[in-house]
Amino acid sequence: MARNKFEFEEPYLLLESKLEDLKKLSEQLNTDFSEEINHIEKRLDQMMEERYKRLTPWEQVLLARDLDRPMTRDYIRLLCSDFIELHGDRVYGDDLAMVGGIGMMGGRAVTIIGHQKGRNTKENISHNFGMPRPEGYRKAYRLLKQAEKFGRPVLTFINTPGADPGIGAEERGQAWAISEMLCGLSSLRVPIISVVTGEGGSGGALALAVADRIVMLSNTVFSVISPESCASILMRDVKRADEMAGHLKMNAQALYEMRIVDEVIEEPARQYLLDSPDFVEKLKNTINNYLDELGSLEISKLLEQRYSRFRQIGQFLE
Amino acid sequence: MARNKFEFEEPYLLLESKLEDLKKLSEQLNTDFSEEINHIEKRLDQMMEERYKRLTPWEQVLLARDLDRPMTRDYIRLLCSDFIELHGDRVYGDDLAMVGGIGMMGGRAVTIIGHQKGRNTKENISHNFGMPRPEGYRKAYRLLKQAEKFGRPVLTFINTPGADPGIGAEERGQAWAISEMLCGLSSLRVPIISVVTGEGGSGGALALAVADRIVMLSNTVFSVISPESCASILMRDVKRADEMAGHLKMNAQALYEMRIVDEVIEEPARQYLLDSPDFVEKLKNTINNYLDELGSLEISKLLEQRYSRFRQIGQFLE
Amino acid sequence: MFKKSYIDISGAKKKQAKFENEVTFSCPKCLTRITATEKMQNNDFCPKCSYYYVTSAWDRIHDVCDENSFEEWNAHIKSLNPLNFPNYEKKMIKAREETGLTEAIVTGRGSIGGYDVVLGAMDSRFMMGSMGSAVGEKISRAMEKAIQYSLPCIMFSSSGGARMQEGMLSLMQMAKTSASVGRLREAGLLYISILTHPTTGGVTASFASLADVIIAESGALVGFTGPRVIEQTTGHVLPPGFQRSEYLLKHGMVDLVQPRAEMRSLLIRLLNIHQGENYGEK
Amino acid sequence: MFKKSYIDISGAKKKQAKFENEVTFSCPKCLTRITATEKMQNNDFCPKCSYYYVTSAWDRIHDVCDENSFEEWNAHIKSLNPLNFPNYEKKMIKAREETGLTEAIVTGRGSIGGYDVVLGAMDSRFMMGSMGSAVGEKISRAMEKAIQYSLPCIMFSSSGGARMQEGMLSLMQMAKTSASVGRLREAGLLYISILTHPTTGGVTASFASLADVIIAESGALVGFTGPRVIEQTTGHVLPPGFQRSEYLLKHGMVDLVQPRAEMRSLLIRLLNIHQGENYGEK
Ligand SMILES: [Zn+2]
Ligand SMILES: [Zn+2]
Repeated sequence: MARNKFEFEEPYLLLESKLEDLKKLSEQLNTDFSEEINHIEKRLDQMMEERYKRLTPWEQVLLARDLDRPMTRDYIRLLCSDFIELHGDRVYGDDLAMVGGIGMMGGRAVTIIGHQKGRNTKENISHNFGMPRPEGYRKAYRLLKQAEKFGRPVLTFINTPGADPGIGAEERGQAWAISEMLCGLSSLRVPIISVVTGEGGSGGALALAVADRIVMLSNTVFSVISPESCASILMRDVKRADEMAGHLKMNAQALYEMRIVDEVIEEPARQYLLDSPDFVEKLKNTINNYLDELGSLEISKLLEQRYSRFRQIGQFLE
Repeated sequence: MARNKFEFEEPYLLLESKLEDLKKLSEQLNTDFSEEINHIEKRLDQMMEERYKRLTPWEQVLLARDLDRPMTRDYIRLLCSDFIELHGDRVYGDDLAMVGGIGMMGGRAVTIIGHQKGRNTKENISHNFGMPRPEGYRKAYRLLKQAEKFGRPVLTFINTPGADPGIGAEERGQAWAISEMLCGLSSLRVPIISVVTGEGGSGGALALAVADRIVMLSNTVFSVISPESCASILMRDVKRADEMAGHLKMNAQALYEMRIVDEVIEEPARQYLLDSPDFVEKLKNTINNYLDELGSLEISKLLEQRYSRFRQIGQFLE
Repeated sequence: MFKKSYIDISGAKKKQAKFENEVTFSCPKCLTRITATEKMQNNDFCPKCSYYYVTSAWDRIHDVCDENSFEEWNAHIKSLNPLNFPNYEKKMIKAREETGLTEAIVTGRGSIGGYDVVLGAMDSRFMMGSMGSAVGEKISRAMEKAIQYSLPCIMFSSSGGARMQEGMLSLMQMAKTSASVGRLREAGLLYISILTHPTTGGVTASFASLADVIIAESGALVGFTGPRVIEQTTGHVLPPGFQRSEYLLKHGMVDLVQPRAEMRSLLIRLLNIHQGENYGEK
Repeated sequence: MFKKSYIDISGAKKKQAKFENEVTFSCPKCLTRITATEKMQNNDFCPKCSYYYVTSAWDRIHDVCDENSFEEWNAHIKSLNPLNFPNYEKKMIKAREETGLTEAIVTGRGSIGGYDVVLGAMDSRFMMGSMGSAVGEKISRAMEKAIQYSLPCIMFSSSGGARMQEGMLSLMQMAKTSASVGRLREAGLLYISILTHPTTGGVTASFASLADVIIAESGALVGFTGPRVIEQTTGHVLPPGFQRSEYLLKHGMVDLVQPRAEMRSLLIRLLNIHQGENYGEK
């Protein structure tokens, strides 16, 4: 599955289509330009790969939001030999923007929680575009406490524009549900690993990111505010979002340099991620290595390290 | 405040009104029957007191349901020098059929939770006739966990027809909210004393009665089902409720004999309870003595005793 | 966490094979005939008129347990008539004769896909599966045994609620069984509750809704107040599907809705995931 | 649990006396004149047009603390511009000049009715009370001090959310302060949060909603998403009173709604009830 829809790809795609024309014409004329065409095609691939290495922060925002990226359920299918999705907050509802459950991952029982977007409009409506409501966080909290009870490590997959900004979500205490997640994760007595798999939108994403290790895929972002909102508040001009995407230092590499995240996993260019054996292996190894490492720690040590991890974030003058 | 509305009181009240007529007539005739009238009045009072001692189970149901009885907030005012009502379940709402908060009771900090009915139709609608919805139990649960955190003993006051039987209550997990109360109270690490102050209606009442000591006032009831529902299910005749009230052994004395409750506090007849100094003193002493006694136990011992208290209830053939 | 003898992930298949001798049933309400397989696949509801063929406690136990693995406990415990409630004894004798059971629940120990478990199954044919002293006692004893042997506990519910003929003794079984779940929780053991048609009142509001994993059988009616009482009290017409499993799932009250035919394989998978501790307290 | 010097239940009266010299204010929006007493009694809203006279951090501290009892901590902590975000320094300098504060929160130790407490008060005049690295650091330090001295902790919130100019460093202050509340909880200390007008975003969704007792000041707007964003995103007209204190109370999110004038006396009563342990673990 190639992604063929980003503006920066257009000149390359245009060239690609011209080459197609050329192929067809050469067939009609019964001549053979295949050697030349192959050569150009190779060069084109190379150029696009290179272009993917020079993505602007804004282009990375667009890639992070791509609905063709693998979502939480795709990662679950990839990682788990068996998985049982569990539902409900026991209080109000079952939020499909947040999925979670328990499964076996290479002989290891794990609890997995993550945001879930849809791939088309109908799916997106039922998943509320990956924007959890309070019941989503409360379901997640319930599953976390169970992971703790049974000593299961927790994986979270983050990909959300943010928490749902609706009236009902406010009525039912969106802020309260998120803060309990932040506090609950900070003292949860099992290892927690978070992977940002797309868009890490503000508090709604952070609620799954209070972890012992945070991993980002190379074309994902994590931000205090969407660049559009930032531009509209500070510049009163939503069109300057691309500019803000740079200022906010929200892409994976910038956050790795700021030591907010522990690792960036390189994404293959122009390929459905889970079709790339290299990517899949790297992801699996990263998760398993971290789980091995964290699992060997005493719980008190683990909690101490998790506390100081977040405690030390911030730059100020004393 | 005298209670003047029960059917069994009618012959006495009729006699009382005749005496009033007699007094007026004697005044008009300028004669003095006061000695005779006083004598009859005394005898009448005596007879009514005696009648109150021979109440049928059904009459006790009616007395237990009387809206002129003191409610939870009245007991709080009586017992606490300072009290702060706390609100909300942090999830969905604030249920006025269940009130709760923290206060000072003779130098002792306590958490108090109880059902609250209204005294008139308007009040009763806002208090939902004392029938809690799930948010009421969830507020109570939250306050209980705080009592545990701060080592405050818990008092509960029970007076409810039962949990709310509405669609919304089902939607939001009435059964789930009640069962968490039952389980939560059974392992709460502070002393718990329950006082049945009126109607103890089924699961909705039991949710506040998993306690170390259960006290009932003499004209209160506690039952697995209302006598009306019982009659309508078993006899297909709601009018046989009075008969069922006897069969169900739901009044205070019967439950004391069955060792379901620890103590029955005698109510003065025909008097607003809190106007009776004897009653007030007895209630205060009972609560304080139990708190002293339970407070001196180690927590593990307290929990062990609470568990066996409920564990041993039941009669069966082995 | 608990003993694992062998794993049989293909557990469900065993049960399907069992139904190849195709007994057929005739619906007592609409006379539609169905095979045993069809009946099970439709979770014991008549596909035409939704009549419910009651599933007995032993059916449920045989559905999920490995063959000949179940050992019953406390079969001898019987209710008394402590309040001298009129007609109670008569009803109990009738229920015993009709069901061959001594009480509305069967409890014991068995294995499911090789995993040892403590298991209880209620039987709604016995006085509507109501919970009196005997039922409560058997549940609490089963949970205490689970703690003693460090085994997971599985309860199939099916009940009209507390048994009114035992008055407050019945109501208090809610507190008793809930306190026993509290002990299961403290012991860190897995507890799975399976809500089957119908489960209401005191059972839903006590041990049945306190589990780690709550499964509702497809189509089951589960709630606190029964639908007829709600209609009578509130005067409202109940929405379609009200209090049915799928409705409970939507409202966040159960983890999963599962057809009866696949219950065994789901339990095996759950037991498999919970079989070991990866990161217990150190 | 914590040191009690003396009890002054009549605490609120002290403050009322203070306003007898009757300064008057003129509403910048509708020009209505009110006295200082009236202004406080109306929780700093203009009684005519609902304009909000901002209450400074120091006003709040003086409102509730015993005279001369407050000792500021970490007054020197200042934000940097770690992302080199355009115009951030300029805005901070302006905020410092206008408010005389170094940051959007003042923290320290004081006494309230004789009860020693750790206290923090945000100031919405300083860059809308937004939480960046410095604000988060001061909150976490204050909570850690509360643990060190076994004191109750009280936080007045007033904030537009995380400070976007510090990017993810700001967002992470939500996690940092929430983790510090986790430590307060473990230590078993009393934590009271007072939500004042306006509190939204990252502050509501972290330390401010995690308290044992949550008080909303009368009339305050408190929520996660701000009302304008909700209207723009959903296209719905917001119901009257939406996200105001009384609405929060009705929806179960706060324990109490309290007018500013009575905050001190309420805090004294709360501290009094929490002063001792009756039945601690034995
Ligand atoms: Zn049929
Ligand atoms: Zn004005």
